[in-house]
Amino acid sequence: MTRYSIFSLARNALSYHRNWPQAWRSPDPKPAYDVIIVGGGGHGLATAYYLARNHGVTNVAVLEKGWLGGGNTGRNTTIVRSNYMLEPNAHFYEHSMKLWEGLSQDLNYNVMFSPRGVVNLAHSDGQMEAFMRRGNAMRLNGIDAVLLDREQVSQMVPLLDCSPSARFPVYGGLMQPRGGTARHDAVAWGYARGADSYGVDIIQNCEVTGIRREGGRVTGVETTRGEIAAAKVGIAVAGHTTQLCQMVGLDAPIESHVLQAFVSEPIKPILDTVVTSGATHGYISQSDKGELVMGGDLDFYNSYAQRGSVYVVEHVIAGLLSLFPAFSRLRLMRSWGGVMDMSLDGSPIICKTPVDGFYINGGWCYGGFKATPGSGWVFAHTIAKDAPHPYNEHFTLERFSNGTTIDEKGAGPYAKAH
Amino acid sequence: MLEIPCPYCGRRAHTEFTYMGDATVSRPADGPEASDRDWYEFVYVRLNPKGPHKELWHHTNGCRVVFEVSRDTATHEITGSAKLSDEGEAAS
Amino acid sequence: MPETSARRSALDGHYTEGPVAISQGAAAGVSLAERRDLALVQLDLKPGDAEGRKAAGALLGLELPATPGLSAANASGEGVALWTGPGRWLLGLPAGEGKASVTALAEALAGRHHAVIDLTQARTVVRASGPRLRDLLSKGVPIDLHPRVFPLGACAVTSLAHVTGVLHHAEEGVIDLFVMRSFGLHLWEWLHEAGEEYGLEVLPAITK
Amino acid sequence: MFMKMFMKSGAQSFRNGWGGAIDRGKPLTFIFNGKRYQGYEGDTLASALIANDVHLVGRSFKYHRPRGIMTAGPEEPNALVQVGDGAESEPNIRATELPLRDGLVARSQNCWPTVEYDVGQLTDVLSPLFPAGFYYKTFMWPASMWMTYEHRIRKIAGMGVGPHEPDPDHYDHHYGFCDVLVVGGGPTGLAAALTAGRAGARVVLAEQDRLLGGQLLSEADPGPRRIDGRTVPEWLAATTAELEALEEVRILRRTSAFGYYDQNMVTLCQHEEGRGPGVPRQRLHHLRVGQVILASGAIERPLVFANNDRPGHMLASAARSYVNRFAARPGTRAVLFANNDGAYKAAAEVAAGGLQLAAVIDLREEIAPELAEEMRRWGAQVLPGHAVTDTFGQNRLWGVEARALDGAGGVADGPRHLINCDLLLSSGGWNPTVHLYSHAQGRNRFDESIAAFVPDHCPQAITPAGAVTGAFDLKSCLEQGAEAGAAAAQATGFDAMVEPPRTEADPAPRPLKPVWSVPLPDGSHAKRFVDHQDDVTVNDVKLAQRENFTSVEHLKRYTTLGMGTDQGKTSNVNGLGIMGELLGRTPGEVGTTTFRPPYTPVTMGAIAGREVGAHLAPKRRTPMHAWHEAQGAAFVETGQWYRARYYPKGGEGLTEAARREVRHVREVAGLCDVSTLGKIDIQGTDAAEFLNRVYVNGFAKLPVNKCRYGVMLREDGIVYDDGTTIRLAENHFLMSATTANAARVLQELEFALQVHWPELAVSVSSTTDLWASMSLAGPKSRDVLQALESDIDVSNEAMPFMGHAAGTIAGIPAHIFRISFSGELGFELACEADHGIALWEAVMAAGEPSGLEPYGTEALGILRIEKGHVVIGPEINGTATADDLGFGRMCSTKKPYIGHRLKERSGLTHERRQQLVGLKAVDGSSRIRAGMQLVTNPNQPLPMKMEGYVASGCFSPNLKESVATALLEAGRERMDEELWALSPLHDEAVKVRVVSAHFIDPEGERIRA
Ligand SMILES: Cc1cc2nc3c(=O)[nH]c(=O)nc-3n(C[C@H](O)[C@H](O)[C@H](O)COP(=O)(O)OP(=O)(O)OC[C@H]3O[C@@H](n4cnc5c(N)ncnc54)[C@H](O)[C@@H]3O)c2cc1C
Ligand SMILES: NC(=O)c1ccc[n+]([C@@H]2O[C@H](COP(=O)([O-])OP(=O)(O)OC[C@H]3O[C@@H](n4cnc5c(N)ncnc54)[C@H](O)[C@@H]3O)[C@@H](O)[C@H]2O)c1
Ligand SMILES: Cc1cc2nc3c(=O)[nH]c(=O)nc-3n(C[C@H](O)[C@H](O)[C@H](O)COP(=O)(O)O)c2cc1C
Ligand SMILES: [Zn+2]
Repeated sequence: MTRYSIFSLARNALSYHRNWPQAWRSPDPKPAYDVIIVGGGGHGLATAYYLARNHGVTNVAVLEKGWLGGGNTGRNTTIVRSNYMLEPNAHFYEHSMKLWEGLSQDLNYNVMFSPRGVVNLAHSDGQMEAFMRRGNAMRLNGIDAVLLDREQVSQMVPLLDCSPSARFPVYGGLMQPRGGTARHDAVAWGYARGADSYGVDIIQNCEVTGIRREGGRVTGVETTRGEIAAAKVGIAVAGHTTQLCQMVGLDAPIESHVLQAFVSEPIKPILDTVVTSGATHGYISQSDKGELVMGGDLDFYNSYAQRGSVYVVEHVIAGLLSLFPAFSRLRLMRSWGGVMDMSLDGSPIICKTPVDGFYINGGWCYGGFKATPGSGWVFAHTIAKDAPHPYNEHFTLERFSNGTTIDEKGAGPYAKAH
Repeated sequence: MLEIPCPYCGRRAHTEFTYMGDATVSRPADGPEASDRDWYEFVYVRLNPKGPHKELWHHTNGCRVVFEVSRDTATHEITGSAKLSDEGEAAS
Repeated sequence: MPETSARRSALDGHYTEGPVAISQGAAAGVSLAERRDLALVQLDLKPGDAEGRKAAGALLGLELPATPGLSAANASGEGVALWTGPGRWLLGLPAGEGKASVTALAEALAGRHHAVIDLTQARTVVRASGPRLRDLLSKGVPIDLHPRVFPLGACAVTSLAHVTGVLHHAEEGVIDLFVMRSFGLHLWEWLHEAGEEYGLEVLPAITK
Repeated sequence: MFMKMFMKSGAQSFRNGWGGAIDRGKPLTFIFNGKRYQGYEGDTLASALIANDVHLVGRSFKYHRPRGIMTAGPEEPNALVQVGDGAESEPNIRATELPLRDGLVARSQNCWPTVEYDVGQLTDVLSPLFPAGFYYKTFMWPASMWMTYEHRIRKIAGMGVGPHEPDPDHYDHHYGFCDVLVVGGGPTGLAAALTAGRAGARVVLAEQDRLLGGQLLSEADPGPRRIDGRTVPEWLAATTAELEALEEVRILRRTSAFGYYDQNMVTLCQHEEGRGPGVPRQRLHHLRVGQVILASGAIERPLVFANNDRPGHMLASAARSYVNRFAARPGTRAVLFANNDGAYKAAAEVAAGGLQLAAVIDLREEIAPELAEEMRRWGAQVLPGHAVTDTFGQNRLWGVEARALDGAGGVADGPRHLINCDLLLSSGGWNPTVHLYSHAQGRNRFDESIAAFVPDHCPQAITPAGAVTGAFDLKSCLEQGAEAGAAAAQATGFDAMVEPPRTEADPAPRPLKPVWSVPLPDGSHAKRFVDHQDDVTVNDVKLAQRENFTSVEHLKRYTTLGMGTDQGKTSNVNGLGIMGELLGRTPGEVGTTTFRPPYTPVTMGAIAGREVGAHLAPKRRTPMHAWHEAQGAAFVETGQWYRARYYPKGGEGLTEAARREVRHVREVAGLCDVSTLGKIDIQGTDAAEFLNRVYVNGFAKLPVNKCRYGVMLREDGIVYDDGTTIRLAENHFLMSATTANAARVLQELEFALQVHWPELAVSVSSTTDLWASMSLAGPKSRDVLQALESDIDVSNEAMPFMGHAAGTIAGIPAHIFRISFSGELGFELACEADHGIALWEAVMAAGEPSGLEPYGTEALGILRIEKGHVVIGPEINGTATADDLGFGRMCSTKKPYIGHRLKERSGLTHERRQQLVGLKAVDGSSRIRAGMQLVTNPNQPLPMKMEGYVASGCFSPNLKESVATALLEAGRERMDEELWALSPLHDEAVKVRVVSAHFIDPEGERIRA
């Protein structure tokens, strides 16, 4: 692998950038691998990378039905945080956060992780109290959290309407200073390049259509590019988790819903932190290129269509403009959707399954981008060791039947509520 | 924005409705004849198909009826809707 | 009844008769008036109970519409029934007749499933008319109000200014708007603001 | 011979004295980059600048290269300006679309200090270091520095400047319906609208431009073209007049159809600025359409060649438009560079408009002799089989180099033609405007004959017609339009006749020659821009291919091709064409990226509509709202309701007022508005059975006129809601639900009745709005009631705790319920809403001798904590079971109810679950805040073991100490244990003792007094 640096950039400039190698190869699939990862999103690629890097398992293929990073990894609002209250989530996401902090260097790929702070706004005393509960739990779990009053929020986010007469007045906020954003595409590409450098085969335009089993054990996959054998198959297919599970006869407590996101036209820096508001159903940050990147509620119906209703866009933007009345004259440039794997308690599922050799990574709802490094890390561990890592031991399938669900919001067994 | 065909009120903007999920799950019997597994599946397991889906919608800003819609989750095409029981008046 | 028992409309204190935002001499695009001349009774039957429908209709002097989207009026025009759901009607009756009608209907329907509630004070009703009425309503009503689709006599339960509303095409070009009382003032303010560009006129509240 | 031309610029010195759809009688003054200019009504900012010979308009995104005006429409990648100042300022406005208005102030953006001398230009010099995606390869060391790099990068990136003050304007939404929507008011759209409109269909014709006519507006006037025997302007006027006269036809000008959604819904943004009071700046239409006719035309495609971004490089059709429609000459001496016949017409008309035509350079070896002849007649040198291989100029083009091509796609050894010009017209063919078709899930196919993507098939009711289908001659456009209009009218139930407007057929053009990028001569490393806005060059595409970013989607994201405000309208197809060549694939095989709404950028204000800011959500008011207001109450919103939070006296703040009110309730009596609690009327012979199924406790045996507290679970066994239900008659109950959940509880009840138990004869209905409810509480509350004129006996015997009676109070028909949330002797009074204030005032008056005072929700909150009552949120937190909250024994074992099965799961029944307890501060006074976490040892290392959390806390004015409710692991077994409540957020640690949560009157003596 050619190392990237300012020097390699300068050197290549002299040859008009004609000598850069491929960031990853596009090999034809081999007949058999030790491990097949289905899904070339951030999670699948990170899993392959850590299988090779942490566990020395390099005879690995990542099978992606389209172009890599084209799933939710390529369409999310890139918020990275670990501000969780419940212990299983807190420890897992904090592990992920720590990986983010060194990811560019580890991958030798600038993923532009930008810990610019994530501010969650409270619009009532009740929300302030809920934030105190969460923030205190974070702090006692060793995660950074700061409680802000209205004045502090207003100083940090000057364009925010903090007047008491607002329809949903800002009471204060909970901030995670280490939270921020990262460049979504770079995460996929950086992991792909890293995994490739260990010899992992990344195979695009290769849809898994079936999973072969013998005597209850996984033996390989059927794909649009032929059959490929493997002793272990791990899936990281986000919105398509149910389909892959059904290929081995497993039920999944997951529904696929569409979540939209949108960007404004690019403008000069105007917003330096990530701001989210539950009461007005929106979140917003500004990308390095200058667009305001925004998102909010689900569309609230099952969908695999990667696009949603304009009504939701209107609703989310109305909420955001109520917070930021100065953004009203800016213009929306593009909107799109992604297919969310909404687990029925809002927390992920990363586990081995009753089917030998079949491993699940899914149920990310709208928070899986920030999980990417941690998810790859523990999923690789689970696959390599055939046993969970301490950070994912609670993210089982059984928790739904035995009542140990991890319901951060207390929203209940409704996909659309999380 | 979807347009949901209420079997009573006709086609309406989906903002009038509340989505109530998969129409094919049914509540198990309350007695011992239903297993724990049945109950678990009723609450947690969804077929979540990519393609034709039967689902329930509640006409919240409307006639307040819960009815079944056949919608393709991959294309959002709606092929029909039906009342849950025949007792009601016809939409004629 | 003592003085203090005077009824208050949800619009009390916010009801200013006269033109609103109309330039001198121009005609109002939309006219608004609160209807205080109505008793409102909600009648529930078992959906599909044709006999019950007949019995109640006979009492009211009209045929309860079985078809969604329709209303029916009695001979005097003082009683109207709006279809608001399967087996459910909102009855508009002359003011003061609410409680008596509840009793009478309950008696007429004894022995069959029914629920009758006097909702007179649970709703705010605004009568709206004028050449720009459709334009104004189209800002907050997601259904088609073109006369080809929403003719005289049509009614619909739908959203109105982001709350649940019932619309009734009561007279040619006149639409009655029903919302929950707690949203009455919201609707009123919304109509004023959304209607500003068309020129509004608030008429005296309708009483009888 | 080869020298930089000197041009004199004066007031509209490049404006022709004839022709054009501008009103010379209405001069308009505007300021651009601080200089004052004049234009005319009918101009765009771009045409006015051109008339004033201003060509340097902006700077590019990455390299800050000087850029001019390239197009005459919404596809413009370059001429983006900052318009207005202060709160009204708007960035990134396309000068080519902006109607000129008097006093308009605009300036170039993304440049400093001026557009002529921009220091950012340095990036162009250093550009070898900044190929596509360079930022992924560097700025990584040291790790801590990224935030510093990022800060710089963010400043350099971005384009215009967003306003920093609230938008002073307002916007509106509109729901519309029609039989036929025609998108595009060009000849095709006009023919379609006319045909459908004449048939009687409800037609909406949407055109983003101010004028109807589309490409016809760029026809030479006077010109030879006749439609239905009329000149083009005459035909347009007559057609517009006829459409306007049709009652069911609505014309929306300056309205862009920007999104196509499911079930044939199209969203449109209409610009309405400056039309009187109350008129919104822009209006967003949601149009539900029977049949859509897509007559959106086509957008010309520039050619990609060396230094093709200098101000003065313009689409041939744009130059034609400036000359014909705006009577503005975009230069003095033009060169045409093209690969198709259509551009010759543009060149000829530009020449007819008063420009010299220096040369025609055609990529094709063969040109139709008559076209070549015509060009020569205009004085042009004609160079078939040639290409522009370089251009010259800094802030304005002053010349081009043309060379012959060899047969193998390279530059031939041959003479260099250096041609002096200040305008370079380029045309690489036309791309049909298929955006909306794609939003509608239509599929496009690559049509080799025009080398562009055209609509193929679509699941929605949309019919493309005219240039969008690749039909580029007027006759076919008019015919297709009329046919589509008739078919759409027929499909929506109208009889329609196909009578297309008649015009002469154009001679069939010779095939165009697609050349996605013009080769560079050996040794040249000049930039060839594909995406002018985001500065994506041919070399960037090549780099992407080399590094294996070969999918179009990777190409787009790696190079940012097509990701600017123009979304690649002039660049995407060129880019994928180049990638196709590198991969040996046809453009059809490479495919396009996904088209997404909006088609052109839409103001976020318009998307939000009128319901923003204070109007974001409807406000719900109780019947007594006006009374609270008059008393100066402070309000708080809960689930849309505005509730009186406290009634300050003197200069009291929240805490003092609430404590006073609490004490007053416990010591005297208080009156609180509780009308916001949900009321659900439940009737039917199975009503009791129904309640039995939805509450954990039994209701079947509840006597008439008695109330009972009930708890509801979700199906997963977790507590969902609680409230008191009264049996009014054998088959008639009135349920109350929490303010927050009321709407959903009703919905769940309806769901259960319709889906699970349709056999039950029960009707449910919300009657929340019917009732004005007030809670009278305190030791003197009975005295207050007894002072009222009433026929209801409120003695303990006649109305024990949980009793009910109806009668009149002060002449008002009313109910009294003996229930209490505060734990005091209490009564809830309810009457119908219109009498609410009257009843409230009567009670207040009757209470005066006893000292009755109103209290708000803040006091209510403290009272309930003192009593240990649980509420939604802090205690009913979505994860607690009935047993956790102390309702275990309430749960019936004799009947099933919602949630009864799954609540038995092992995870919900083990003994270490968090259970409801009370806490008191060991020192009596330290504040126990809601949200504190409970630990046994505050000095243990992180992460700490958390035993539970404080749900609600307050200083009890009655007990004069800090009390709290908490959910604590195995809490009920831990009475009297001492723990620490920690709030690291506040840097607080409080030693607490576990106690029962019923702090006040645990035996319920007061409540039953
Ligand atoms: C609009 C939006 C906003 C979001 N915002 C945030 C945010 O701010 N912060 C955050 O942390 N998270 C956010 N998320 C969630 C986050 O994007 C995802 O959870 C995360 O990216 C999932 O990564 P993944 O690798 O699991 O899935 P994906 O990136 O979706 O990858 C799964 C891949 O599997 C492939 N695949 C599916 N089926 C098959 C098959 N049969 N064979 C082969 N391949 C298959 C898919 O093509 C896809 O490429 C957001 C999501 C969306 C849609
Ligand atoms: N010489 C050539 O090669 C060539 C090529 C293409 C077109 N043409 C000519 O152009 C004309 C084509 O006629 P036509 O009517 O099909 O196209 P048109 O380009 O004349 O009209 C299309 C109209 O649609 C509008 N529009 C596009 N998208 C819109 C949207 N989303 N919302 C609102 N408005 C939108 C445009 O502003 C334009 O006015 C014919 O006269 C044809 O000869 C010539
Ligand atoms: C964080 C983020 C920033 C984006 N910024 C832009 C942008 O500046 N310009 C643009 O055209 N699209 C932008 N997009 C959207 C993509 O173009 C694209 O819509 C998205 O990746 C989904 O893919 P699809 O539309 O091809 O389905 C952005 C997407 C994300 C996730
Ligand atoms: Zn309905």
